Formats: sequence, C-alpha cells, structure tokens
Amino acid sequence: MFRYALRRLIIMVPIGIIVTFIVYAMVFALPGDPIQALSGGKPLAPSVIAAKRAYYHLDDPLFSQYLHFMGNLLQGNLGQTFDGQDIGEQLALRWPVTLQLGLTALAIQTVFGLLFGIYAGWRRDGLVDRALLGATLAVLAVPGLVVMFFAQSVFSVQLGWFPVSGSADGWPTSYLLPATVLGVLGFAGLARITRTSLAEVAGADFVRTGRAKGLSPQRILWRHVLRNALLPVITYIGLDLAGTLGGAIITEGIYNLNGIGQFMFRSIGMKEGGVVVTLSTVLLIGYMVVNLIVDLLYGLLDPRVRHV
Amino acid sequence: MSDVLLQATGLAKHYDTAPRLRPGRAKSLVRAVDGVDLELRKGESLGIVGESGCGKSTLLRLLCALERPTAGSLTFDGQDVGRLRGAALRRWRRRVQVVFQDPYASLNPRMRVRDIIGEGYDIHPDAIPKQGRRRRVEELLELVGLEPAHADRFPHQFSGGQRQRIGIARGIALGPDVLLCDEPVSALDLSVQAQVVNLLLRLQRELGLSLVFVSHDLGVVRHVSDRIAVMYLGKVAEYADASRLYERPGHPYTQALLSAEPSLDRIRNPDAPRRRRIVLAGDPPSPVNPPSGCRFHTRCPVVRDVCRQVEPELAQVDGRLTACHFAGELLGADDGVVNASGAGREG
Amino acid sequence: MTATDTVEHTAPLLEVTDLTVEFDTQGGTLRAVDEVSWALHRGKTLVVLGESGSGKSVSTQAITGILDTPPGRVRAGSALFDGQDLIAIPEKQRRRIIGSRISLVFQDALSALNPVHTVGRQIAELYQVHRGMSRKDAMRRAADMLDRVGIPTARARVRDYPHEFSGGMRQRVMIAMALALGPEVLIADEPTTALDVTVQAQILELLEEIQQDSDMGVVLITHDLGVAAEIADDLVIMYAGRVIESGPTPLVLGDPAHPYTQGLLRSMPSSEMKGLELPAIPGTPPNMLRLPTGCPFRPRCPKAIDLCATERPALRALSSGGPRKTACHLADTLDTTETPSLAGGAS
Amino acid sequence: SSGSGSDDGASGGKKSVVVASKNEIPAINPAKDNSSTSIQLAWAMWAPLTDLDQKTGKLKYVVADSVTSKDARTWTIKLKPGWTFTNGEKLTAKAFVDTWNYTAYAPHGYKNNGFFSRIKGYDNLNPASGKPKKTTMSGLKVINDLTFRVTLDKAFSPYPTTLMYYGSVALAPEVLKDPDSYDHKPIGYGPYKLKSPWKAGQPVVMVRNKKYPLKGPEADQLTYRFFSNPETAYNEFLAGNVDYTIVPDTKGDTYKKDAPGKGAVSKAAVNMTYLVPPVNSAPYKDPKVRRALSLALDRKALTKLRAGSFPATSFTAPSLPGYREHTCGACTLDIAKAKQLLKQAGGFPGTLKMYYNSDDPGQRVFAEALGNMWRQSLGIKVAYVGKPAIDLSALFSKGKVDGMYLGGWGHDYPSIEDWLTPIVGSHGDVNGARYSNPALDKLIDEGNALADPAAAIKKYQAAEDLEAEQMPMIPLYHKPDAYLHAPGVEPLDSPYAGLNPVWSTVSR
Amino acid sequence: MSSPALVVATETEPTAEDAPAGAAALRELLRKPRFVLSGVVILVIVAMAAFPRLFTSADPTACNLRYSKIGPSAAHWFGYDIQGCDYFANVIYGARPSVLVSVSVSLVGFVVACTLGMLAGYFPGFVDGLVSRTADVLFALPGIVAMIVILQAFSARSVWTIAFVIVLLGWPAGMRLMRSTVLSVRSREYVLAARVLGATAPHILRKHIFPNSVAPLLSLTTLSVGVAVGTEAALTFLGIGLQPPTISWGLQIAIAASYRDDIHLFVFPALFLTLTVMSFMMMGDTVRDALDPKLRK
Ligand SMILES: Nc1ncnc2c1ncn2[C@@H]1O[C@H](COP(=O)(O)OP(=O)(O)OP(=O)(O)O)[C@@H](O)[C@H]1O
Ligand SMILES: Nc1ncnc2c1ncn2[C@@H]1O[C@H](COP(=O)(O)OP(=O)(O)OP(=O)(O)O)[C@@H](O)[C@H]1O
Ligand SMILES: [Mg+2]
Ligand SMILES: [Mg+2]
Repeated sequence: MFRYALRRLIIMVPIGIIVTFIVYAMVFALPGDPIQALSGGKPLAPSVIAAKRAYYHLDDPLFSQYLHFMGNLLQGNLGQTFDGQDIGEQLALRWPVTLQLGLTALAIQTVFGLLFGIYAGWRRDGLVDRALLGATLAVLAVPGLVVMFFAQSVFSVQLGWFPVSGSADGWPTSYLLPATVLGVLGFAGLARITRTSLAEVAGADFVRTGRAKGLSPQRILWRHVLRNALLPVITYIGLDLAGTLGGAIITEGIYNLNGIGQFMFRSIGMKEGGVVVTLSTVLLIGYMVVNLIVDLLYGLLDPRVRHV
Repeated sequence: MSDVLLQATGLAKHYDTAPRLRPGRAKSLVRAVDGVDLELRKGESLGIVGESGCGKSTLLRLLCALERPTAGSLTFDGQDVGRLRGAALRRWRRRVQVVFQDPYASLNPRMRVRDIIGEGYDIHPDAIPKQGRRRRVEELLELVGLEPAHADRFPHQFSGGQRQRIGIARGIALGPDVLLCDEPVSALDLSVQAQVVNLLLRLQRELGLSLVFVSHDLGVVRHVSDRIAVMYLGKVAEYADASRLYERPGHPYTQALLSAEPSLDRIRNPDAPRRRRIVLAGDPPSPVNPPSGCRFHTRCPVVRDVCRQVEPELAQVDGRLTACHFAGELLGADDGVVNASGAGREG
Repeated sequence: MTATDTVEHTAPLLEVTDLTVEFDTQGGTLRAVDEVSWALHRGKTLVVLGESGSGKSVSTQAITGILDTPPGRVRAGSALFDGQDLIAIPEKQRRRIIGSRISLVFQDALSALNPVHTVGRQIAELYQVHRGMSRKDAMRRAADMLDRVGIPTARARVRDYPHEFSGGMRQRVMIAMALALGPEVLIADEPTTALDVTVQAQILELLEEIQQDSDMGVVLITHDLGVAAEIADDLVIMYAGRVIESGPTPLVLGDPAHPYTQGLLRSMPSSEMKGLELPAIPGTPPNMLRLPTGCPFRPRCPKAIDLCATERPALRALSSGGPRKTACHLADTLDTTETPSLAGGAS
Repeated sequence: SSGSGSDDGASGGKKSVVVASKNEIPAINPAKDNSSTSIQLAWAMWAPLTDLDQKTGKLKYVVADSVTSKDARTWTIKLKPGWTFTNGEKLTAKAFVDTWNYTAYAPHGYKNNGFFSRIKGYDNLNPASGKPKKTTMSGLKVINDLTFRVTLDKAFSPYPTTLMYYGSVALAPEVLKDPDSYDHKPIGYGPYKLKSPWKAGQPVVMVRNKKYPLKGPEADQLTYRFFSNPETAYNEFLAGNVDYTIVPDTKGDTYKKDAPGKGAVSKAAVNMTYLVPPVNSAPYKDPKVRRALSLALDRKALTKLRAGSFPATSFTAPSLPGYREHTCGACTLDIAKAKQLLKQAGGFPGTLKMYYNSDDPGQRVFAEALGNMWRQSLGIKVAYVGKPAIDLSALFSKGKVDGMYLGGWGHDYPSIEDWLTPIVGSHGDVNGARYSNPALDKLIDEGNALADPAAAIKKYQAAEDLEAEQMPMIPLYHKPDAYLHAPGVEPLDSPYAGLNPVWSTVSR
Repeated sequence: MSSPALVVATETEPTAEDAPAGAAALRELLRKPRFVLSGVVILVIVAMAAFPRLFTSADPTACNLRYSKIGPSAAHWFGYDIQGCDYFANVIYGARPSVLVSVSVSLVGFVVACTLGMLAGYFPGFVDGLVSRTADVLFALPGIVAMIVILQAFSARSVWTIAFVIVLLGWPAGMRLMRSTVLSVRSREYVLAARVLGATAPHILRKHIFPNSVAPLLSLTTLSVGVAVGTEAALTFLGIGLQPPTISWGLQIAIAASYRDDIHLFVFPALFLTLTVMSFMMMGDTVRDALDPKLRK
C-alpha cells in the first residue's frame, strides 16, 4: 500500500509537467491580445504595447515562453500579472479566502448531503426522500446567482444577520452565508449518490444480522450499512473537495471575496498564462492528492479492495 | 501415468494480511496452503478432509487457477496451467469447474437462476445449440432436485440448500472433466444429499468425470471418494485409498478425526456409554506461525521429541502416504486407535 | 435422564404456535411455513430436521422478527417467550430480547457478517450495545469468545475481516456472536455444516457445557442425523413448510412413523453402501407454489392411499400414545418394524 | 450610518464617506495605471494643473498658476507656490518634467504614456522598434523652480484643457527613484492621503492631507471599497455600509423603489455608446446604408435596456462647450425613410454581423435587440458574433471586425476635439473601422491651430456636421453617472464634469 | 430420481419463450405509475423539441422591444421576454437545444464514464493508471480555458460540438464514481464463479460488474440532465456556446437571473427544466429499483 502511494506520488511529476505544458499551450491558443485588452477604454501607445510584449516574452515562440516560465517557477518566482501585480503575493492573499469558503461550504454540503442521502436511501419514498427530490429539483432549476443575491438581500440587507460581503470579519462570520448557500446549492449531487448507494446495501444480509443482534435501526444504519455504501460517497466528496480548491467564481464575485476563483476567472479573461498555469498546477496536485487519499480510503473502508 | 489429469506439485498459497495503515500490526503471512502434492486421475474421485481452516478451499482455488500460487505448479494433462493465457485459459476453464463453499455469495444476486446456470452456455456458445439451452437448464434444475419453475427466481428467494444445488447445477452444466466441489452437500437434507451424491457418482461413472470432493461429512466422503487426502494446516497429512484409510488410519490426526464422527449410537443403544472420542488437546495452531517440526505435534496424542524438530515427509507406509514419523508403528498396533500416553481425553 | 422422562410441568421457554409465513413472488403467494408449532424447554435441545427448503430457516427468522417484510409476511401464529409474544410485541421491545436473551446463528455465515468490519468488532459490538462495555473490554471479551469456539490465535485474528476467514471459521464467528451474551435461547441454523468433526465436537461440547451451566435452551437446525442423535432432546421434522413428525429423539429416530422420516434415514450413506446408489426418496421436493392436494408428501410416498390425495393429515399423537406426533393418515397402521430404523437397523 | 469603513473604529464623530468602486487596481499611481478607479483615487490624492469651474464651465487653474502660449504650440506652465508632497518635498516644475519623461519612456510600460504623444521628442522615447536612445523629451524644459515649458509637435489649442486630466500630475522625486516600491504607498499632494499603506485586497482608506493648500472636501475620512459585482455594492448600500454606489444596469427599474430618494443622476453625460460599422467594406461603404441602419433604430426603446440612459442625437457628449442637439439627422426612428434609403443604396445583400462582448450578458441582450430591429424593420438577415472582450478588442484595434461593433467613449478633457480625433480621425486611437476622411482631418487640424477656443469650436462643429453626413459612427445613447448616495452625503455635481464623490458635502 | 443421466440434450425444440431478458423487466416497469408518468412527460418534452410547431403557432422571433418584460396575460400566457418576444413560443422553441444537449451529454457521458470506470476498476495497474491519470489531467485543466480553446477550433458551433466538449471534460467524475463501486464488486465470489466458467473480461464486466455497480453512476447521470442545461448556458455566456437567436432554457434562466425582478422570465423555463429533470430522476430511480431483485415482487 505504501509502495502504491509512493508510486502515485512519483507519477505526479511527469503528469505535472504535461499538464503545465498543456495549460500553457491552451492559454497561448486563446484568442485575443492581453496587452491590448489591458488598456480598457484608453488605448495604449504602440510603443508601450511593444515594451510590455517584450517584457512578458509574448512574442517568443510557445516553447521558449514555456521554458522561461518554468525556469522562473522552479526558482520560486511566480512573476507578475500583465498589470503588474505580484502573482505570489496575490496567491498568498487569496488561498486562505478560497480555502475558508470552500471548506466551510464543503462541510455544510457534506453534512446536508449525507444526512439527506442516508435517510432517503434508508427509507425510500419516505418523507426525507421526497423532500430530497424536491430540494434537488429546486437547486437544479433556480440559478445560483438568484439564490445568492436573494440570500444576500434577505439575510444580510434586511435581517442583518450576516455581513453583506467581503471577508473583513474573518472566519466564520464572513463566510457563513456564502458557504451555506454554496453548500445548499451543491448538496443535491452528494445526497442523490448517497441515497442510491445506500439503497444498494440496505437489503444486504448483514442488516438482518444486525437486527438479530438486537441493534437499533439507527446503529445498523450508521455502523453497518453506511460504511458499506461509502465508496461512491467518499469518491464524490473527494471530487467536491478537489473542485473546492478551484474556488467558486460566482460566489466569490457576489460576496466580494478575493479568492482564487475570481483571480483564475479574471486571469483567463486576460490570458494570464502564468497565473492559470500556476493555479492549474496547484489544482492538479490538490486533485491528485485528494484522489490518492480517496483511493487509499477505499482499502480502509472496504478491506476487500486491495491495491496492487 | 497418462491417466493423471490434474497434478499439483509443491503448491503453496500465502496470504499477506499486511497492515492497512494501522500501526502495531506486524506484517503476517497466512500460510493457507503450504506445499501440497496431489494428483487426480481421470474418472477418479478424490476426497479432501481436514480441520476447518486448514486450506482446503484455498487448495481448490489453486487447482482451478483462480488464485496464482505463491509456489509450486499445476499441470493439466501434462500442460502447465500457470502458462495458459487468454483464450487457451478460458478453454481450459471449461474443463475444470467448481462448486463453491458459500452458495449465496457465489451467485450473482441480480441474475435469475436460469441465467446463472445457463451462463456457461453464453460463454461457450458451442457447448449446446441455442434452442436447447432453456430446456437444458430446466433439466439441470431437475437433476439437482429443483423445479423448472424455479428458473425465473433470484438467488435470495431460495433456502440455503436450494442455493447450494444451484451452484452444483452450474458446476455440471458445461460437462467438465474435473469438478471441484467445496462442501457441495453440507446444507442438504439426507434425501437430497443422496440424490446429489448419486448424480455425481453417475456422472463420474458414465462420463468419466473426475471429482475433487471436500467435505466434513466423513460418511459422504467415504461414499464418494476413491482416494482421500487428509489435510492439516496447509499440508497433506495422509493420502490413501478410501477404504484403507477408514479401516486403518495411519496418521494420528486422521485417527482423531475419524473418532470424532458423530454417530447414531445413542439412538441405537441408549444405555451404552458414549463412544470414545479422541479430543485433540490444546489449541489449533495458527497458519501464520506453523509449529516447527511436525505441524501436528502440538496436539498429537503420541508426540515424541523428534516430532518437535523434524518435519516428517509424506512416506509410503502400508500402501498409503503418511506424513508421520511413527506411521509404521501406529499401523502396526492392533487397534487403529492408539490410546497411549493418555493425551486423548474421553468425550 | 432421557427425554421421555421429561415431565413437562414447567411452562416452555419458547413456544411457537401455528406459525404461518408467506412470501409474495412472481408466481403468487408462497406459503413457506404452514402452521408450525413446537416448544422448547429450559436446558433442552430441540433439533429441527427436514427437507431442504421446507421452511426451517424462515420459521426461525419469523419468530425473531428479522424476516424481511416485504416480501415476507407472518400470516398467523405466535411465539411466546417469557410471557411475551415475540411476533406481536413492538419492535423496540423485541430488540431488548433478540440478541441478548435469544440469539441466532445464521445459515449463511459469510453474507451474514458485515464485510467491512473486523470479526472482533462485530462480536464486541454486542457487549458494547447490550452490556455497555468499553470498546477495549469488549474487544477482549470478543477475543475470548473466538478462543472458546476454537479459532487459533484468536487474539490476533479478531482484527481480521470475514473474507480472510475460512468457511468454518466464519461459522464459528457467528456462533461466538450468538453465545457472547449468554442467551437463554440459542437458535442455530445449521451452525456446524462447515466444521470438521473435531471442531464440531468441540462446539457441541461447548453448547452442552453452557446448557448445563445456564439452562440455555437450544433450537438447532441440522441435516446431520449424527449430530441430532447426539444432542437432541426433541426432534421436529419438517416437510414442505409443515411439521410432519415431532417428539423425543429416541422415539422419532429409533422408530420413525412418517414415511418421509423413514426415507430420510434410509438415505444415509454407510460403509456397506460404498459404490452403490444411495437410496434416495424418489421424486423431487414439491413446488411450494403448487403443493399437491392432501398430503404434500403423497407423490413421493411409497405407501400412499387414496385418502392421502384428498385430505391433509393433521399432526396428531399416535394411537399407541406417548409424546410423539405424526402427520400421516397411516401412522398407526404402518408396520414400523419393516421400515428402517436406527434401532438395530444398520450397524 | 456613519459610513463605517470596515476598519475604522476610531474615527468617532468624524465625518467619513465610503465609496463603492468597481475594479481593484494594481497600484495607486495615475501615471502607471489610468483605469477609471485609479483616476478616481487620484482625484483624492492629487490635484490637477487645471480644472473646469463647476459653475461656469470655464477653465480655471488649480496647481498651475497660468498656462500660456502665443502660437498654441509652445506652452509655458507656471505653478503656484506653496504646494508640497505629503512627504514634505516641494512640488516643483522639475517634478512634472521628470514624471512626464518617466511616463513617456516606453520601456517603463506606463499606461499613461500616450497622453504625452503631442510633445516634441516623444517619438525618441517611443521608437517604432527597438530600445529608445533618449530618456527625455526635447519638448520639455524646466525654466525655474516653478516654471517649465512644453513644446508640442503641432499647434494644439485645447492644450490647457487637457491638463485637467489627472494623468498629468507629478510623482514625488522620492517615488521616481523606484516607483514600483511605492505602488501601495503613493505620495501625492491632493486633499487626502493614505491613512496607512494600502494592502492589496483591502479597501483604500484616506484621511485629510493637512498640507493641502486649498480648501479641502468636507469628509475627514474617505474610503474606497472595491466590488467586482456592482449588485453586491448595491446591496451593501442598501445595508448602509457604503455611502456611494453606482446603479447597476439590472436595477434601473427598481432602484427608486429599493432606495427611495437616494438616487443622484448626474446632469452631465460625458460618454456615449455608439455603433461602429466596417466603413471600408460593402455594403457599409455606402453612407446611405449607414444612415438607413441608424434610422431603423428605436433608440427610445433601446434605452430601456440601459438604466438611466437617454438617446443620443449628436456626435459628442452633451456637457461639452459647443455641443448642439440634433446634429445627427439619422438618429431618430424613421423606418420609411430607412427603407427608402436602403432601396436607393441597392438593399442589404448578405448578412449583417453583429459583434458583441460575450463576457457581458447585458451586451448580448442589447446586440440582440439591435439585430431584431434591423431584421424586423428592414428585413436584413442578422447573425450574432459573441467574443470575449479580450478577443474582440484585439480584433477591433487591428481593424478586423467585419460587422457592427459596439463602441463607447468618454472624454479625457472637455473638448469636441476629443470626440473627433480618437474616434474618426484617420489615425484615431479607437478608430477600429479605419475610417479616413481627409476633409474631416483637415478641419480638426485647423481647429487645433486656433488659439481662440471659440474659433476652434467652430471648426470642430464643421467637422461634426461632416460626420453627420457620412455616419462613420452611429450614436446610440448617453449614460450619465448615476450614483446612489446615503442621506446626508451629497456628491459634487458639475454639469460639465459629472458626479464626484470625493468632494461630497456631508451633513450628518 | 427419475431424470436421465447427463447426456447433452440434442433435441432442438422451438422455444419461443427465449424472450430477451429485458422484456420482462420492461413489462414490469410499465406497471409502475411513476415510470409511466415520467415516461409520458419525457415524451411530451421530446415532442416539443422535435415539433415545436405542434405546441405554439406564435413566431418566437417576432419581437418588439417596447413590450419588453411585460408579464403574462391571456393572449400571451408567459408574457414577453426582454426583447419583447412572446415568451411561451420562446420557451417551447427553447426545448430543442436544451433537450439535445442534456440528453446527449447524459447518455454519452454515462457510456463513457461507465466504460472507462469499469475498465479502470477491473484492471488495476496499467489500465487503471492510464485512465485515472488521464482523468486527473482533464480535471486539473481549467475547464473554461479548455472549453474556449476546443470550441474555438470548431468553425460552426452546434449543439453537438457543445455536447462533445461537455462530455470530453466531464467524464472523469462519473468514471471515478463507477470505478469506486467496481473496485469492491470485482472481488465478489460470483465474479470468481464467472471466471471459473471461462468468462471473458467483457462478459464479466457486462453481466456481473455492471449491474452490481452502476447505481451511483446512474443517479449522477439523471442529475446531469439538469446540470448539462446549466453548463450549456454558461458556455453561451463565455461566448463559446450557442449563438443567438438560438435559445435554450438554460440561457433563458441565466438571462432572467440577471433581471431577477421580472419573475416570469425565470419561472417558466425553470418549470420546464424541472419537469424534465424530475422525470429523468424518477425514471432513474424506478429503473434502479427494478434492477434490484430484492425489491421485486
Ligand atoms: N425471499 C423469498 N422469496 C420467496 N421465497 C422464499 C424467499 N425466501 C425463502 N423462500 C422460500 O421459502 C421456502 C423455505 O425456505 P427456508 O430458507 O426456510 O428453507 P430451509 O428449510 O431453511 O432449507 P435449507 O435447509 O435448504 O436451508 C423455500 O422454498 C424458499 O424457496
Ligand atoms: N483472502 C484471504 N486473506 C487472508 N487469509 C485467508 C484468505 N483466504 C483464506 N485465508 C486463510 O487461509 C486459511 C485457510 O483457509 P481455507 O478457506 O482454505 O480453509 P478451509 O480448509 O476451506 O476451511 P473450512 O473448512 O473452514 O472452509 C485460513 O486460516 C484463512 O483464514
Ligand atoms: Mg473452505
Ligand atoms: Mg435454511
């Protein structure tokens, strides 16, 4: 198992190189001229454009641009955005915001998703199950934008329970409302998968053993059935967690949280290869580590799963 | 030796129950099967008996190449089974079928009995023409004492014995050369058991089927088997013709085993004292750390010093193979059961 | 003290009356258990014998309230334990009895164990839930229990998972689980089928020991007549969902009155039969969805008369008296001497 | 509320104003970054050389004491004494010259570089290719401590007006040694200064600059908070945490209900949204087609989609000196005439491509509305091409947009000239359609050379009339600044320059 | 025992009953009201996508900006949209792209995720490594960038290219879900039993692994019917989705989301979307239950 984990960690290096290159190439292939776009309404002097292009090596061929970027990256120099912000500084500023928001949301979403999913799967067609169906549909039909602004104007503006926006009040105050909304919007997937997965196990023979042992239905559910149904569930949570690292673009925008999602989004709009690649690399590592952990968890949760 | 169909040489299987990220649990190798030599002749039936957990099921899994042996080799008709790959392996599989010990777990819960039994025909379409399959499956059901109407049910709707019979029907469906049975009749009542045993024997007689028959029911094993291998802790302790073995067991473990067979004596003669049973002293040893020397020495009623150091080889004694230093001596004694040393308790 | 001497003044420990269980299937309603009654007394062992698929497992599941409903359904009947009807009382109340005062051993040990928990945990859970022990203490007790049922190096193996155990070892885990809390009633569904005779003897002895210490009543389902003969005080024989014969063991086995019981006894393999077809009861067990009219055994009965086809025989005491009951029109007239019986029969 | 800047607990009874602003900025340096936010911050932390009198609309001097020229080519700028940077350094003519040179030097990559392109010697600092050989412009000369001379390439009469643009302010000598390290702690000479160095991602908090020699604004503390989504700012306003915010497009219908009596719409509109047809390709080549397309638009209906906007009837911003209404004859809905013109021109073969910025949902909706009008009134086939802003702007500046393009402009200094040269001048900065009309260029040049502003305006108006004939751009609407402001806080409202929250009156 | 000895049956009776196994399951499904109900709704929606004219006679492109955002009335049930077009007609015509994208994305995505998930789960080692690491790479790619780059490569963007891109970048999630269940099912004893019969890997995957591990993926897929509609709308806003005047529910909902104060703009397409998704989800649930023999009667 440790050798398996080690192998998975080692293979991250070549994959990382491949991904950085692909991402770099893709950003390169994006249409548009970032320096031109920098100007906003006021056009830039051609000489300034030329100077900036030279500074950022934008006129070099793709490969040498990439090598240049990687060279700097390996020296720990993340470079600057086209409008002159220090990328490293920006990341340091934004990661905590995204992580606080994402993890809080994930926690809420997981709790909601599991509770709903577990009880819906355990008592199919019961009250919880029907409520879940309704909630899922609502979440799918109502756009996140609407929910978020609605929550903001009701809970923050009218009732004043939460700060309207920004992260000035720190965790948890500033993050509670956006995270809750994000969590509620995202819980349906987890809940539905938990539901089916649980339903698959609910009829197993060991449930009967549990009853024969005089265990309460709750104990049978939580101690016996759940663990058997957990493989797809933790897989999904892992996917969610990995997604969390990328930040929530819309949420961060609406709640004015300076997170990774907004940064990434803006950087893509500006063809900021450096930012996009750096973030993608972090995401890749995060994703692969999360997946590795999930894969290792398989073996712990279900001893019949063995890694070779 | 041309009639030897299946030959195992030094077959061993060790399971690595490595710690799962849990500290304080040393790496441990379970020596489930630890060097077994066997041969199965064509048309012969070989019984395997032995203590629970001694590696019988594991041995069967090795014999049908479901598990890769840790050591040793398996040949079928002179061909190295370990080398078979792809289509050749699949063709070979058709000739060696298994009836699993756990009837329920080995049936796909989402398949109807008809599809379970007929699956072999899907896999080997040349086994039987398509039109005849349905009938054939129903015939097989009847052969094992079930109703054709059962064909459309799912496994969970059957009783334990019925499931076991579904497994048997699947095992014989393809008309294999070798049938490996892991306790195929343990959950059957005597009458159905008799039917199934008769069926197997008739297949053996008429079609030359070779049987490997694992069972704890010594009566059934005796009835079915031509030869019997007695296993103890991953090894063969004694290997002999059935009648010879039952009449004069040569290994102390075999003796203990036979003496423990429950009987109807109490009914036959309610007033008679219960039969003497050799109850083995001490705990059964663990396959993780098998005892040194003779594996049986920790519980052997006739143990001597040499047993603790030297591991006895399977040796020819009195027309059988026995892995005991004192087999000759034991068989020399008049009474099969040695009462020496008082290690045998009365039961 | 033999079973016949038992004066049944005391109220039975567990009394099942007219239990009827049905299943909804594609083919219609299947009556798996039909008006089954029996009684178990303190310190006694009741063995349920019978044809495979005759409703033995289902009836025990029904009285302990663990039958899957739907598709199953308890149609009628009661199961009195300690003044409470197990079938009628609410689930919460039943939970206080099942598991601690009445415990069960399932037939299919692998499926019945939770694959993702160590066997130790599954046993320890009982101590934690019913006795409120700490996890550590419970684990220790679990290891003790495994040790008592003869699992080698139990202390280490409590940390293993069910799939790492052999068939017989799993069965012993189930037994350990059932005995863990010192129940008043143990219902064991073919608990020793996967055990070799030495271990089986050990387990049966363990049961006997406990029974002597604590007056535990045991309901044992088995197909092994030897086992039945050795430990049963009373026998219940089932066929097609019904009890067709019941009474003290020596009477039922020594002098079977029902043609099915007689056939069963005849089917037992013995050394003389070696190489011959075993005399199975002709025909197949009935289709439970379409039972024949009258006596369900009629189509296979060598002695059937016209009455058997029209009228279903009730379970009644023989005219010769005694505690034995039989469900056969001809029970009184049949000449029992010519039928095989264990008394003086084959030996 | 007391306009609680989030990190301002100590300001007690002081007057504090919080402004919600759109984009975050990379640095507080109006020369380096000339985004509208940067310029707004410069309003607070710097002071302009010249300005418009808010009552009369006439030019007045702020930092400059005078800006004079005889030939409209060589300008002498005299500074008032007594101005100092917040670090204590004196504001001198040299600071201006050094800053302007620094900014105009191409390799520095300062965004405001282009502002100095009229100055003689600019080309030496901005060669077509390669590294510039010089670091100073020959047209700049320090005369004495408080006087410097600017020589332009060509005569340009509105020059003093251009100096009200905050891109022409001076950076402190200390800053010029290493400007990058002062990105977050600028040194200015305006009415406010930073309370403490600004941290990226945080609001910009400013307090009064005691060294400011003039009468400062009323608020003791001024805070800018940045919001990427205007609706978030809107909600913050409703919650009372922000004193100023713009009215989001989507709230055009409802803001009066949400915040009754709190809206302020500028009397001045300094911007315009217009369509740019690809004038050099058929069928747009024909001015008749362009007029027809313009005539078919129901501008009144279109402004429904843009909260607070009103239809454009001319080619310049209404607040300008010399602005005339209805110079655009084709800017009122007249479908019959449109059809007739189109018929004369031979119809509209093929498909009209309507480009829009796909990053902005509002633009998509707007483009579709335009398309629907052409399709339904003129029977023209319309195809829509949505492209990300970065892509579209590059295409436009390269002259590669082969359909209708939505353009927008707001002037840097209040002169009709600033609506002509960049948009329709042959080498105009935003002349993406590459419209070129020598007659029009000539009129602009003539106007530029006239030192008398009134005379110059006449020339510019003649150019505008030419535009009305040719329709190189199709005016659509103006959108004045619309702010929501908290009760007790009134923005400065100049009919010539629009709303300015920096100079609010605070009466609470 | 009266049965004959084991001789291979050669008589070839015509057995008409060799009906496909699915037929029985289908018949059983048809008896469930939920299945029938959701089936009917799906049929109606599909009909709407195929023949919008059957449902409305109004021209969805007849617009007058002066009627912009007017609410429902007797003549215009759903009112007018922002452009002043009849909203009912627009919602009806919006069905086609929505249904095409969502159904094709879900179906193809299901097949791809299912196949790759089964391969990865069943063949640990190289195949798993290849599939899983490819998934890692795809997952780590910033989706927007990848979509823009890929979609720019298509000269004509249609529903199909959009569906293609969503599937291309979306399968890793489903794949991992499938893989997780396959990993635990592959070691079950009935799989061993099939191997003993000489079954090929495809046979085992199809007959044993698939039915016993598909449920979680199935529920993810029914959910993705709704998610795909949203993704398509998001693409449109990135300028790489469907071009106007093509309309879709996702787009309508997304546009309406910015004009939140005119509820009717948002309610009607959302209603249709909800109906569709609900039908697929209910259908998915009933199919899952039908596949579970323990729940069968
Ligand atoms: N879920 C079910 N649905 C339908 N029929 C069932 C179901 N479970 C059991 N049965 C039927 O009920 C009858 C009784 O089953 P039961 O398990 O009690 O038999 P048994 O006596 O324990 O047999 P065995 O000795 O083989 O275990 C059988 O005919 C079986 O087919
Ligand atoms: N997958 C496994 N992992 C670890 N240990 C195993 C595994 N399978 C079997 N064993 C161990 O190998 C030994 C032999 O098991 P096996 O199943 O072959 O016994 P058996 O002879 O069939 O016993 P029984 O008669 O009880 O079925 C046992 O100790 C068992 O615990
Ligand atoms: Mg076994
Ligand atoms: Mg049973």
